[in-house]
Amino acid sequence: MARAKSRDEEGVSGSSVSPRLTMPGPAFRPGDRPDFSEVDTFAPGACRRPQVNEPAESMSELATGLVRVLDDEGRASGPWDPHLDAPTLRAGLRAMMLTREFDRQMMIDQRQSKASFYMQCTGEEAIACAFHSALRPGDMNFPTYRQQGLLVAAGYPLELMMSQVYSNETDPLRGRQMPVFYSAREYGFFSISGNLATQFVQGVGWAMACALRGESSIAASWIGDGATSETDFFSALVMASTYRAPVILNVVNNQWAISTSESVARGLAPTFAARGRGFGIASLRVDGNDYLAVHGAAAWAAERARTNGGPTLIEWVTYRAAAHSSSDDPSGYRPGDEAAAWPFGDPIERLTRHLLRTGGANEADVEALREEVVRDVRAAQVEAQSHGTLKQGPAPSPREIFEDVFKEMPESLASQEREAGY
Amino acid sequence: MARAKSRDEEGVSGSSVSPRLTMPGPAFRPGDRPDFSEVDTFAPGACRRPQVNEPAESMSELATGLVRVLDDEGRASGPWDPHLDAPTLRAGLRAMMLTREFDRQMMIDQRQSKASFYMQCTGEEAIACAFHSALRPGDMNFPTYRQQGLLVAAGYPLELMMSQVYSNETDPLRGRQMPVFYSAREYGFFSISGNLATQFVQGVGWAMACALRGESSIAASWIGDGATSETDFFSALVMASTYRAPVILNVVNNQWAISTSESVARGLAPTFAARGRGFGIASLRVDGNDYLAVHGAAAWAAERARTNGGPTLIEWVTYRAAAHSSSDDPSGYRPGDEAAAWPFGDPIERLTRHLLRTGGANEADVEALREEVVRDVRAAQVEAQSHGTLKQGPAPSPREIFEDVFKEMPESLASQEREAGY
Amino acid sequence: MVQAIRDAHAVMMERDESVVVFGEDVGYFGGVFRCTQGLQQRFGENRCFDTPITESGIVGAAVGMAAYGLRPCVEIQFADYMYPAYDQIVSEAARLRYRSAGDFTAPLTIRMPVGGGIFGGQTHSQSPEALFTHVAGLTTVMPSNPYDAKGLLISAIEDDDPVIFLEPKRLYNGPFDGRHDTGLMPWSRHELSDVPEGYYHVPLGSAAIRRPGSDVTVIAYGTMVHVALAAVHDTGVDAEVIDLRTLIPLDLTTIIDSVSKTGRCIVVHEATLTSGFGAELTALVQQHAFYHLAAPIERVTGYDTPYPHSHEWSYFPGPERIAKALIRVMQA
Amino acid sequence: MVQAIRDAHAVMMERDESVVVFGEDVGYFGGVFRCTQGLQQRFGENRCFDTPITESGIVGAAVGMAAYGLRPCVEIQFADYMYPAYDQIVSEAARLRYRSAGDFTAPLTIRMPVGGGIFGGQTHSQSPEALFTHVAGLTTVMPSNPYDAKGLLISAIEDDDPVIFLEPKRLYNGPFDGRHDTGLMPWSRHELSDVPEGYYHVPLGSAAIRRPGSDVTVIAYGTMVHVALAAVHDTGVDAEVIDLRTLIPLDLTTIIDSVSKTGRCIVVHEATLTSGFGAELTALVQQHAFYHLAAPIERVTGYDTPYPHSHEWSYFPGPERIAKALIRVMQA
Ligand SMILES: Cc1ncc(C[n+]2csc(CCOP(=O)(O)OP(=O)(O)O)c2C)c(N)n1
Ligand SMILES: Cc1ncc(C[n+]2csc(CCOP(=O)(O)OP(=O)(O)O)c2C)c(N)n1
Ligand SMILES: [Mg+2]
Ligand SMILES: [Mg+2]
Repeated sequence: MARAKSRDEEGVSGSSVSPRLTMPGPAFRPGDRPDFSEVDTFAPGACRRPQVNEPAESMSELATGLVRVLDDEGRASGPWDPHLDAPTLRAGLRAMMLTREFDRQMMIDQRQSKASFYMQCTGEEAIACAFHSALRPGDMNFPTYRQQGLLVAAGYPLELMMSQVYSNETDPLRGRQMPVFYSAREYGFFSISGNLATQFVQGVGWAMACALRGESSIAASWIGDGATSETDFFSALVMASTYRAPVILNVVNNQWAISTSESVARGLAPTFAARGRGFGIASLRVDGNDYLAVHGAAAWAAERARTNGGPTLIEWVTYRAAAHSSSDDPSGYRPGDEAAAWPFGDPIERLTRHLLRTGGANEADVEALREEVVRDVRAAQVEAQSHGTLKQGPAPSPREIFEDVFKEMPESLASQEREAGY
Repeated sequence: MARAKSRDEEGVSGSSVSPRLTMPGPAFRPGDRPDFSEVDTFAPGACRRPQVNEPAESMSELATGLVRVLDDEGRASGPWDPHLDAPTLRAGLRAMMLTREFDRQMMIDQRQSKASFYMQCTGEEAIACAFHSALRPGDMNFPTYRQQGLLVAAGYPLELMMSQVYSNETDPLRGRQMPVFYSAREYGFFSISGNLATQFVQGVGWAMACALRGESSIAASWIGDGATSETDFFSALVMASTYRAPVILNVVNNQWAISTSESVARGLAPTFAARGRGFGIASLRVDGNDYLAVHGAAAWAAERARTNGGPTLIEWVTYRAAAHSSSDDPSGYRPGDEAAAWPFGDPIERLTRHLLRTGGANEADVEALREEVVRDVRAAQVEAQSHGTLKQGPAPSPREIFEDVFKEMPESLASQEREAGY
Repeated sequence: MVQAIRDAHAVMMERDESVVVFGEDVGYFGGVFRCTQGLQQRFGENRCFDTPITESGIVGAAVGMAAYGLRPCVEIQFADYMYPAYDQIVSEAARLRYRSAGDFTAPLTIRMPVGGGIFGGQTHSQSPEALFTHVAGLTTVMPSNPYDAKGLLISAIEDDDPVIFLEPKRLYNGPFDGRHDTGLMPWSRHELSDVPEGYYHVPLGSAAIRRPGSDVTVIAYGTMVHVALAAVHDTGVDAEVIDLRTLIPLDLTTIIDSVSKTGRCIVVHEATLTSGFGAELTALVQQHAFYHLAAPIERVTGYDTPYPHSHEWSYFPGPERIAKALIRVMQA
Repeated sequence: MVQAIRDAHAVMMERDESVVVFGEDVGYFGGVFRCTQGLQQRFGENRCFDTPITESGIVGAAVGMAAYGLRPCVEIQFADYMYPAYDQIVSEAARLRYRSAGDFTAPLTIRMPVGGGIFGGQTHSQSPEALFTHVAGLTTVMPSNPYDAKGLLISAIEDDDPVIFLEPKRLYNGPFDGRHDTGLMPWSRHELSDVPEGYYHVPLGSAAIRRPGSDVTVIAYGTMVHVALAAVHDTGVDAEVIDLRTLIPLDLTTIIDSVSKTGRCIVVHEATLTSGFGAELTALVQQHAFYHLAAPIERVTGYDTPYPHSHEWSYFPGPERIAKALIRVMQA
């Protein structure tokens, strides 16, 4: 998305110079003034919405366009507008606000050593929250660490999320996983792995299982821009393409992979959605900061999958507004004001603007929501902390180290447990 | 290439049926009458030949077209005709005939237990032989087991190839490798691995090294249709795309991967060349049974790479006329007469027809060549067999087991060697 | 043994709708070693199918299917080609139950042919069992005969966690005692080739004593069981030969009982020596039977080199090498 | 130790034009652990650069570059993420010289942080050394201090074969004796933090005795060297503590000399027990020093489970567990 420095400067030269390598990088580094005026933002409403059963070949332009519904003033337009009613939109706004407040609070708690680690999704809330609202119970997400919005939108108890983050006594994962590596089968949320991309093909497998069983449930795999370079991204595309699996393949392009700009993973391709083209997979590029566009595109892809139309690859264009994680400090590799300069705005502000403009909510409603999410997070936090935080209060027993390696503990492990004496 | 059964029969259906998996397969199975009349053979001469420095986006139609020069009557036409002179063409014909005769003889020798294994490239000779003729000394191929034509065309001593196949005393690989897993650095032929696809990204690395060093040498990676599903195919595309490496990425689509049809690896994509589109890599689809088209396309891609135009992906369309290997019997999975029905003919016959038609050779010349290659192979065989075959005559010392694991043998290995007592 | 493996598949596909079988050349053709022949014809393309050549895709998809609730049983064409799937095996299948505290599990079976003896060179001969036994969460199995192959494969498919099922390819079509220059013997002349029809199982984690003896314990698995028996026969040493059958979980009791009795021990495998599973067996035996040991435990294994093509029989740890070790240990 | 690793890179990049350095976040940013900081600025983008997140691509390309004649030194961000590259390491880098009979070689260095102690859970804490030591053709190194880190990394880059260079991440910023609840100690207060400027090397394949002693031999490497020393100190046992530094090739002489003298041995590592490198060490010691051994060799290691996040310090084989083993072995 951001202009890839070296690419533009070198072009494809036909001169008789000997080859040299292109070294892609971000448009801006610390010290630069971020200026995204060259970025094509595409007009909201301009992209065609194909029938869900159209063949992928006929819509290849969507892989380099940008599906948008909301403009900067909060007006919705075009065929991708899902025409959600006001209560639904307010629920969506609430989910995004709750996600952001949750992140804010957990980040503070991490800084206070109540958790070992944390990862925010600031600026990317619309993607997970609106996507969730387009799914059905029984569908399964294979997320990365930055889709907490799926859980929040699904109504997963905040205090359980927090307990996981704190690794406390009520941590559903018994202290075994790093913070934010949730698992919640009943909420359509697959166990998160620390190894990038592995989940992407697992989601295809789950979708294949649905289809083999003749069910109309689907799967949704998730990956970041950087992780698309991992081989399991490709395995997923191959398997999905070969068997025409009912899966949505989501690429969240938030412009950064830790310190590395998305241009490094993207290479010579214009977009990540373009990757799908080589596999005959329907591919969309969508404004991920636009709640309505996300819902519209997700609903389209879900219906396509459910009606035997096969996989869809969606690139969600967004910006990672916060640090990569609590261990990261982006000031070493990007301008501090880059998030503010990002031309697609903030998803919460944009949906708020839309609601205010259309009368779906007034200022007071929004203010009430703001207070409500703070209250909810605070209440959950009190509840969760009563069960301990990383270094204080109740904690899962160290015997949990030995459980669940196998369904039944083998004698060799039982003897290690005895020796440990926990 | 061959019509994918299930795909065509199911289409992309928009009905409200619940998802089911597509199970791609070949158009024909044993018992079927192979009929390729539905295959689009494209008119020779019809494809545009872009400038070598054109951006990849502007030539995406070439990934689904088919570059051809020779028609069925041996007439050459169109912009891809490399206009090679008669001696060059005769040398090309000779290389192909020598490769086929070599294969024929080695296959017999394998059946007589002089070798443990063998793999022919029958029907695919034009690809390797013409490709070699478009390279320069210093370029490096990263081949699969089916590019023996590269070595033959390069003039690598036949008796050394045979010694490798026989694992005899003069086997350059000292009995360590299975037959046909040659290595010949001086001839631009990288050591063959048994693990599919690993070489594909190594070739990109070699090309990157050339460019980092400012040399105008290039690399050429090779892979089969089936092996494009392996993850290192993707790693290669990613690395080549990111750094715009001077590499030619060759996909030999011979319609089969052991018993599995190319449609299984290809999935929903129309061609393998289409894979390159998602990476911004120039992608061509070329008639691999057409010596002139192969040379023309290879020369184009090589020049593009040398002049900093970056990578090219080429799908060579051909047919694996023989069994997968000496261990395989294709009658269990495809009609016996499928090769004969294949609409692109035989590369040797096609170039012969061209030479006869254009006066580049007459019947007597061709007959003389035929005798010459038989003589050459026979002479090489006598020479090689004088150094032993798999189970008879001189052989590499079993001490070779312990050499070359490391540059210097560590004490632990030396003690194993001592214990072995060889 | 090929027939026994086919049988096990068929029995389980019949009993349990959730068993699906796939891999490279596994569907229409029935596998390059023919271990899945007939399954697609009998159970249909939805239960047994061909895949693209993508080991990571095969295992990755299988993990997703298994998490969903199916019981995939997949084939890797040769163990030498499992590396692209290794991440999915180690980081995913093996740890899914643990990391999700049982929210998701991975009941899948990954079959692969192992071992040399067919002039397969370095990429068709490997025995990578130690790369699995080091990974917490994996069960690792290697049968030595048709009866066990069927019974263990049924147990593997029924198991609720991932199982690595290693098939010594040299045993597919007959027992093999390491004497490569004598004719092939068919399984029909071997006592353990009598495979009952229908369902039965051999429990995971239990070893079998193939020859009781009192002087030295020989621990082996897969092909090497037969080779060890041949060496014992040649030397006339009264050795007790243990066929592990399952490497993890290990039947330590049978091993330690034996070594406590014999006071001597040899460990045999085809894989390379260093950090092979024999190292673990040696470490365990010396730990648990230290005061019974009259001689150092010897390992007879593949050398620390790739599997060399034409030198195959100079590389293979055949009966002569084992015999020498038996004699050394008895004289120590 | 971070500084020492940077230095080693810089020294070699200065001396040898063919040394190139790349990996994820390695270029502009200098690596998530900052081990390559400043190299891109100093040597330019052609010598030190960022890669896409593709471990197989990184190592695969490095193999091609190394075959060409460069000396790539690449970083895998965490050892836990090496699995996608495992095929390129095992099937390609390790076997290229062998299979081509020296026609092509793979002089590359693959660095990766290993070990726990930073609450990294199961995917930022692993110690997969045994997955390398089992592979013929690989040299495997793990330094325990800045002096060795620099000297060994220089040797690794100069080596003409592939070297796996494992960096205990818990030692990056200071020595660590396993007492996680006491404050961090900086390297500056440790004797082996004195790193000479410029070129020097520590030879591959030679161990160091960190504490001479006569009663029991403790074999360790990486972080566990410090933990072992702390345990020895706590118990007052007169142990000889060996820091292997290089696992393959192994300095067996130093080990056997020591055990022959002490008659007792403990092997310590952070990796899981079963089929860990400790098994190999145990097997070798019992083989070569059998008649000197007065007690079973004990292994003190990580449990056979994934590395559990918040239970890190209940999992880590700390000084108490080693101390108990020391006492057990002395009493045996
Ligand atoms: C296999 C693997 N390699 C490397 C890492 C280290 N790592 C964790 S997150 C990350 C960046 C991922 O970036 P992206 O995919 O864009 O996702 P984002 O963090 O932007 O959401 C890296 C390199 C890993 N977790 N797994
Ligand atoms: C990683 C890996 N998986 C599986 C195999 C087994 N195998 C060898 S050749 C082959 C088929 C390859 O087909 P294709 O790529 O089309 O090449 P072709 O044989 O047609 O030239 C397979 C599956 C292998 N060698 N390596
Ligand atoms: Mg990102
Ligand atoms: Mg093929």
